[in-house]
Amino acid sequence: MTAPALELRDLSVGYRARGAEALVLHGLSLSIAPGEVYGLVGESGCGKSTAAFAALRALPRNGFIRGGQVLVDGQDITALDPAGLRQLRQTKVSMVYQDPGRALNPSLTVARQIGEVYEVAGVGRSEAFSRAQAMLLKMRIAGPARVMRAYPHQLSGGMQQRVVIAMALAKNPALLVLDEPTTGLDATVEAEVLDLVQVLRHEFATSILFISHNLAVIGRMCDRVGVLYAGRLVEEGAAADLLSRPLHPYTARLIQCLPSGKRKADGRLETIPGFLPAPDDMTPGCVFAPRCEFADDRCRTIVPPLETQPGHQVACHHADRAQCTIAPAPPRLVSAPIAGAPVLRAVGLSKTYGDVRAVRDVSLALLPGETLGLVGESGSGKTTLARMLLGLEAPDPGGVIELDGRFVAGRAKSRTRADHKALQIVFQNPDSALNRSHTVRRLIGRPLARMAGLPRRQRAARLLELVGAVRLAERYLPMRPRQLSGGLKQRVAIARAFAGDPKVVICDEPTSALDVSVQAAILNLLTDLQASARVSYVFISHDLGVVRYLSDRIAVIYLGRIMEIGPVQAVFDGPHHPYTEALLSAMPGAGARIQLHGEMPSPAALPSGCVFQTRCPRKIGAICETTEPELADEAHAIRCHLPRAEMGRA
Amino acid sequence: MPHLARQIGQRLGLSLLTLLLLSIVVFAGAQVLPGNVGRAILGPLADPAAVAAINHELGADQPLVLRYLGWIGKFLLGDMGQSYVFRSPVAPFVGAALLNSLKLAAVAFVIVVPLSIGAGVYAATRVGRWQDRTISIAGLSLTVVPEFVSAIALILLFGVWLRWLPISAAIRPGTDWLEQLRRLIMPALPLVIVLFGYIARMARAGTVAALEADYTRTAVLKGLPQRTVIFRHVLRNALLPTITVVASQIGYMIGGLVVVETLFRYQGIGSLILMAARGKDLPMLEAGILVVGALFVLATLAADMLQAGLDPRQRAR
Amino acid sequence: MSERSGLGRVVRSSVFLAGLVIVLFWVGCALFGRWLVPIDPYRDDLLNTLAAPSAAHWFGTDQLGRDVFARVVVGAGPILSVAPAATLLATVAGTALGLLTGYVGGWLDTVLGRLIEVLLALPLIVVSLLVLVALGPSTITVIAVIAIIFTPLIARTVRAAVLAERGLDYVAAAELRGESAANIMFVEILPNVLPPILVETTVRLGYAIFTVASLSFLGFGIQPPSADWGLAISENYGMIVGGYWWTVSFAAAATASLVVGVNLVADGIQAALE
Amino acid sequence: MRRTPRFLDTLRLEASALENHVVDEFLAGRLDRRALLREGSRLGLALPLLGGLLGLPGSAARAQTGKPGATIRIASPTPAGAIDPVSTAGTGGLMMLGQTGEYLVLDQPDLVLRPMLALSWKPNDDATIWNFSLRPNVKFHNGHVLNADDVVATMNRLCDPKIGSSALSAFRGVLAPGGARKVDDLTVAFHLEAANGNFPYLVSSDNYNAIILPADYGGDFEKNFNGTGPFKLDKYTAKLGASFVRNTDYWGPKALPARTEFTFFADQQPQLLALQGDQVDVIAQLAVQGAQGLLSDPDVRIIKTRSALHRQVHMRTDVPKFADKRVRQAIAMTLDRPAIITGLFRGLAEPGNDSPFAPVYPSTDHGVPQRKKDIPAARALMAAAGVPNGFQATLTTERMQEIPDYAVLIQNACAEIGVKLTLKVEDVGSYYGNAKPGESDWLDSEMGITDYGHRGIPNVLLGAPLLGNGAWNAAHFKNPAYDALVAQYGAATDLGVQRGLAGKIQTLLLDETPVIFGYFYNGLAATSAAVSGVKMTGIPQIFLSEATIT
Repeated sequence: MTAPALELRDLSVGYRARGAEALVLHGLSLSIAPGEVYGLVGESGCGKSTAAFAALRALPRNGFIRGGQVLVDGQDITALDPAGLRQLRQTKVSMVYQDPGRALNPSLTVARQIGEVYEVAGVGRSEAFSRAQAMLLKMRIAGPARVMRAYPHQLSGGMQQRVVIAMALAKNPALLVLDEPTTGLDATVEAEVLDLVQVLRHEFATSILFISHNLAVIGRMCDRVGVLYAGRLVEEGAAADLLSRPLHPYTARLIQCLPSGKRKADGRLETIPGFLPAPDDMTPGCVFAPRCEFADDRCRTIVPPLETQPGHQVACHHADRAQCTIAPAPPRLVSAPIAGAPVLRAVGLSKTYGDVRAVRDVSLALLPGETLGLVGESGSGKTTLARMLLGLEAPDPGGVIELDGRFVAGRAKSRTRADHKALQIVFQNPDSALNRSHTVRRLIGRPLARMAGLPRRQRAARLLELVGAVRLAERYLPMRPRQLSGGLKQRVAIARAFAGDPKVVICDEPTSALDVSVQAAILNLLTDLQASARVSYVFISHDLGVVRYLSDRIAVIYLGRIMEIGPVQAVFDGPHHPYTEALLSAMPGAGARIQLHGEMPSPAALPSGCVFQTRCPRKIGAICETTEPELADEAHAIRCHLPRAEMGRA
Repeated sequence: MPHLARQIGQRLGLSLLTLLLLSIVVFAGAQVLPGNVGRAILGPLADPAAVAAINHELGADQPLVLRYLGWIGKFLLGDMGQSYVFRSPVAPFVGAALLNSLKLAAVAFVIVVPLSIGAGVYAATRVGRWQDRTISIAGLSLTVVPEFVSAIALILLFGVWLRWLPISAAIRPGTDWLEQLRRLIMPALPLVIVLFGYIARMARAGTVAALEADYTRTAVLKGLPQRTVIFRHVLRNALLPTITVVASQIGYMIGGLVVVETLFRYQGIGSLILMAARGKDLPMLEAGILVVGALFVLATLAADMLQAGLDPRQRAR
Repeated sequence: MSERSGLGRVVRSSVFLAGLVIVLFWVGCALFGRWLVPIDPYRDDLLNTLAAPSAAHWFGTDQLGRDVFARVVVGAGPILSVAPAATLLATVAGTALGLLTGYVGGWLDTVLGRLIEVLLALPLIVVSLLVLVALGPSTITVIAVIAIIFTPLIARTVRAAVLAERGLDYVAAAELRGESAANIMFVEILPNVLPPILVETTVRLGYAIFTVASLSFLGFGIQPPSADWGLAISENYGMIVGGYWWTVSFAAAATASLVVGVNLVADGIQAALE
Repeated sequence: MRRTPRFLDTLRLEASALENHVVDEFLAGRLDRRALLREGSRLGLALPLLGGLLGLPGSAARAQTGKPGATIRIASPTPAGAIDPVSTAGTGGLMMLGQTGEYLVLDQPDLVLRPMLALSWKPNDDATIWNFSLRPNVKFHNGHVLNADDVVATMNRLCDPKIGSSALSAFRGVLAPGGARKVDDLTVAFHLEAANGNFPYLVSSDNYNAIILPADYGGDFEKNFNGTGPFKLDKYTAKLGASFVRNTDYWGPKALPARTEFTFFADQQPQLLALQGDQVDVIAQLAVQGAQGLLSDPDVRIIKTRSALHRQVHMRTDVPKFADKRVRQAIAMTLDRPAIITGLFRGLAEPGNDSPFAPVYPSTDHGVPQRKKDIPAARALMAAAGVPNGFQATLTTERMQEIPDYAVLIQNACAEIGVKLTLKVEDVGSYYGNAKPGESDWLDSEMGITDYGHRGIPNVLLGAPLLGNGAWNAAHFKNPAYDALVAQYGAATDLGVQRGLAGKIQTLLLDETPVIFGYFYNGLAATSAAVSGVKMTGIPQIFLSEATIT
């Protein structure tokens, strides 16, 4: 019998910070068989990355292994001397982590960085060079010679990650650790990288520890999955089995938090109340007990052991009951768009920075109570469009923005107080959006004072009302943002946006920085607020699932152009614009992936004709290169020369 | 590359603008200095008629704008003008003083740069341990000790008690270079002391950041020997900001050494500027300050270019 | 994560504490030294000049027969009033300027940026000397000169911090509710750039002491009959070769200890805030 | 009773009335030997004759302890500008002038005038015309032979207001352009604007700009140092140093050193280090301040010269605080002058008595009682003046040698009678400013300390700083009685008369006290003990032609 590629035995890992020690992993045991892909999933702060680094003995300086063993290919790496460790790293283990741009040395060429993996194993320099180039070919990189010469910053994120993977696989390792390898990449790129990993794992027969917060990705990639909660493995099993039949209440909840194809009218999303315990929290019993609906006295006093079920291990006293929580939530009342005059109308908005044409001639209208989803990859111009609507960027001359039929100035500075009240935003990153030196009371109170125009006494009452509406406990009022979790911060940001009873709120990826359980709560909240306040949303996201859940209509943007706009159902069901089709195919769990050629062109050098023609898999011919298709003025408009009948459908 | 050339051209243009502005500021600013040049030459007790006569002879009684235009016109043609006080061309004075300053700066530089960068990198590899704390705190403490304090300690130690080194840095023409070097060591040491901590801290901070960077971990996880990791992956990125820091000290190293020059009676450009200001010797003052300014600007430019040369991200931009 | 993070960490740093002890010692000397020293530090004794350290004069006497020990103790005063005053002034002005250039930007930023560059191209000590030659040395002038020279340096730091803050969404949020520029600068941004300002201020204080001492040494700083250390060194350094080492060494050591103390404090704060 | 040499009769036949008067005074016992020498030299009595009169040996004898041919290394102050006899001012520059340039007359440290390029000089009876006979066969370093035209050109250049000469203020009112006239190739007559009994001092080394230059001098002295002196220029490097070599064509005894090397220093301290470190042999000018260690160094020889070097502490007589002379007297009475001389000068100074009449001047009336520290009396004066509790004032001064320390001492002393002084110590340039009322802290400050150099005669010091229309009258002192006395003093040619007037002036100034003259300090130079024969004056000049090293 061969040894497992990786075996963690009762591993406890902690960090030392300013004299205090805190354990992050508590007696973690797992084993990865040769050739197996093992997924480790959990929300942020649960210890996933620590486990990954511990597996390679590459903890940060202040990290330490408190107990247990790490066996790579049967070798206990915690006992290795530096030379042995180096030897092991030269031949047996590799790691790929989240941000490929940072994993690559900015001042060395790709050739040098891949080549040195061979060189350290004793290969000559020219031989190393040709092997590196060959490796890049295996990464499905079209022009390896060019990439070899390039410095990391000259490559796109997807290309960088391929280079990192090439470097990792160059030594043909027994174990490859992938730590959130696609987080931060666009959906289409993410899908391509994941495809690549799928192919390579067979080609190289390497074992993989795949770490992600994304259940869908894990489900797609892995043979077996372990669920980590607060540094403890709470459940482990075959991927398909675990995701379809979770036994631990935490796993079950986590799965239910995802919109997974639902619409807001289909019902609320599940959430997990409470918070992850702090690392130094010494509560006895099950760590999940404080947040578990089934928790009883036994859970609060006795730590549940990891018990083996058929093909499945779970650490729960109530493993049998987790299943029953998976039940369709009841449909609920949501606001429907009110037909008639649009509340917000934009005509011919463009934004040019020097050569860069970030947004080109975008027109759209938003009905009262309607949610317009804005979808596109990074660099498509979604955010610029939102900033123009808000007045944070002045549109190029000719662009018109109307609120309730009134013309509004291009710059926020020149807008009236009524305009400010009517148009608000929830930003992506609450850490950036909330002034960290102000208290919650001030953060919400100040907009109230400025925009609600209420007398002081009523203002206090309105503040409490608003805080209640975003489900924020009053005890948070004197706190500052850094004392709040990400979800709470986003609630404060939402409360702030609603302080002046806005007519339109622009939500710029408001949940992309949040864990799924928190995301669900925020999505629920936004839906509730819309129902009660009759507000319209422009909802920007790259997550199609979330957009589908929340939106009434969807606009797909590519290179500053609206490629397709229409009711959400129509856009998802088709006929699709070829670009939309590719985006949809990149969603986890979608069918056959549609490959796009090359990378998104620079907005400084737009392609002639249809902006998508350089990458379009369904390009008809010369017309695509010469003439840009029109975006017809219809309910479901598609900017494509392709006849509707030939377009793809879901 | 044409992009780079354009960038350098742009930078040079801006630098020239800065220097032009500087020359105007100095010319105008010099007017508030007390006295006038005739008075400075003839002394306080001289007859006003004599003062007026000498001012007239020097042209120092012309309107400011005319004097400036006359001066800048010649300056742009490469003529630094005549010193009012010394009645002879400014260029040799500035040249000699600059040469002296450069020699002193060079000696200090040659000592301090390898020493401080080495110490900073070493401290970074021992981060948090006693070696690191020692280097950091010692460097920090030394950096802020005024030059005249450290210089006095050095004079007492090496010049007076041990008698190892001469206490005067003055170099007579014809002194051989070894003796020159020997005389420059003591004046250079206070500069070394001032700059050591500063550069070492930058080098340390850069190295610590680079050591913690993901790409360093990538290199470590490739199983590269530590030497390779440090020299190939860490230092190259770590020392980029240090280059700028070192360059930013050029102005100080060349022109800011009045204290050291005073202590060791060394005829550098700092004391030349001060002397010119006291004597209202406008051509000398302008030339001195512009030379220091130009050196500073050039050093910054050179540092940026060096940095761009080492950092491919900037090379392309 | 906790509220006590900043201050608590600062106070627990041993480097900071060591620096604080030194600085407080000298502050104590500056405030109460006059009453602590046994001999009037200003009284001359022309028949007892340059006396070596003895029981009567622990650190000896200077060229006017004044007690060096008393003068070293009291000598903390002038520098500890001039340097902090200059630093404070520069901090206030630099912060305002940094907020303006960083937030308002535009031509203001361009013009001020160029002026700052012009100033930076000059050796600062030479500039201050020129100004002092022009205006004549007085405590007020020294404070003003150092404040003026430090202002652009602080402004540059503040500007960089403000530029980073300006890109954050809370500023956009404030603009979206129609806040005035002044409100955004001083109410929204200022509290968030306070930490770097605090660090810069303490670092600058160290340099201010350095500069004041250097100016006094060159004769353009604090004026006689002050017991100021730089002045004392300037008046006496020629005599160390003659064997009158006590007239210089104690003042030099005091200067060194004070600047080191201030910088240890600065370092402690910086380490804690980063 | 002195013997009356027979040859005196012959001499007296040729002598002017003034000269005969000197001889009479000597014979009457009212002049001592030193005073006779001084007076005789002033009036042009030829030294050999004087020597005969006093029974002195010839001047040729030299105290020679070392071998000739040495290289002497001198530390001297850095010249502040171009070396040009016409315009140079300041110690560093004037020391350079004296290395190759020569004067008509040399004012020796004992204030005895000695012929240099002039062999003899004689006034007419009312001292309005002075005839100078020049030394024949004097060659400039460029070979040109000195004649009357050179002297005429030199002097007319110095007194021409259209040329920026440092000497103009000395000649103003005395000699105008055209006043110097050639009589024959070796005789020059100076036609003065007003009678001046002390005129030879004005063309002596005292007036250091008055080195004799060729008539065709083109302002390029710095290139060749073309003079007539015992040394020739070897090399001059501005701001660094200069070297000179023996002039083998010299008209007089050849210089003993083969070579002199000057190194310029901006400050005194490094000079001390250089002397002690044997990097120089001579410090050309020394201040006690900072050099206390040197004074007791057995390896160092201090050369001291009694002089009129002093500091004037002026009090503005036209501002209310100081308008009452009792206040000024009281302030002057707070100073413990002997202690100051001990503390600041290690005894190398003499007390001043609040008038320009330094003890070194022959005309000084030593009968005027010396002012002493007397706090009770000072307090009484303050009370009488109506300010028993004193007042506050600012004492402005320049940063130079011991002056800041002196200021501190005055500050401490004044505090004893309740006068609280704030010090304002400025850069020299800032202090003097434009040297015009309203543009100069020197002339505008209510109280200030100003440095004054040495002069062979007190006339200038009696004039500009104290006369009602004086250009340097920082005290704004206006006293017609004083002005009248000074006029009389200037015109007086007789020492006895001068001394009588001096007594009156001293008494008047002591009473009015517009200016405190606290001390007159010695001019100092230092050499290593091995060096001898270095000569200096209070100006200060340094003469090295007789220097040797053992």
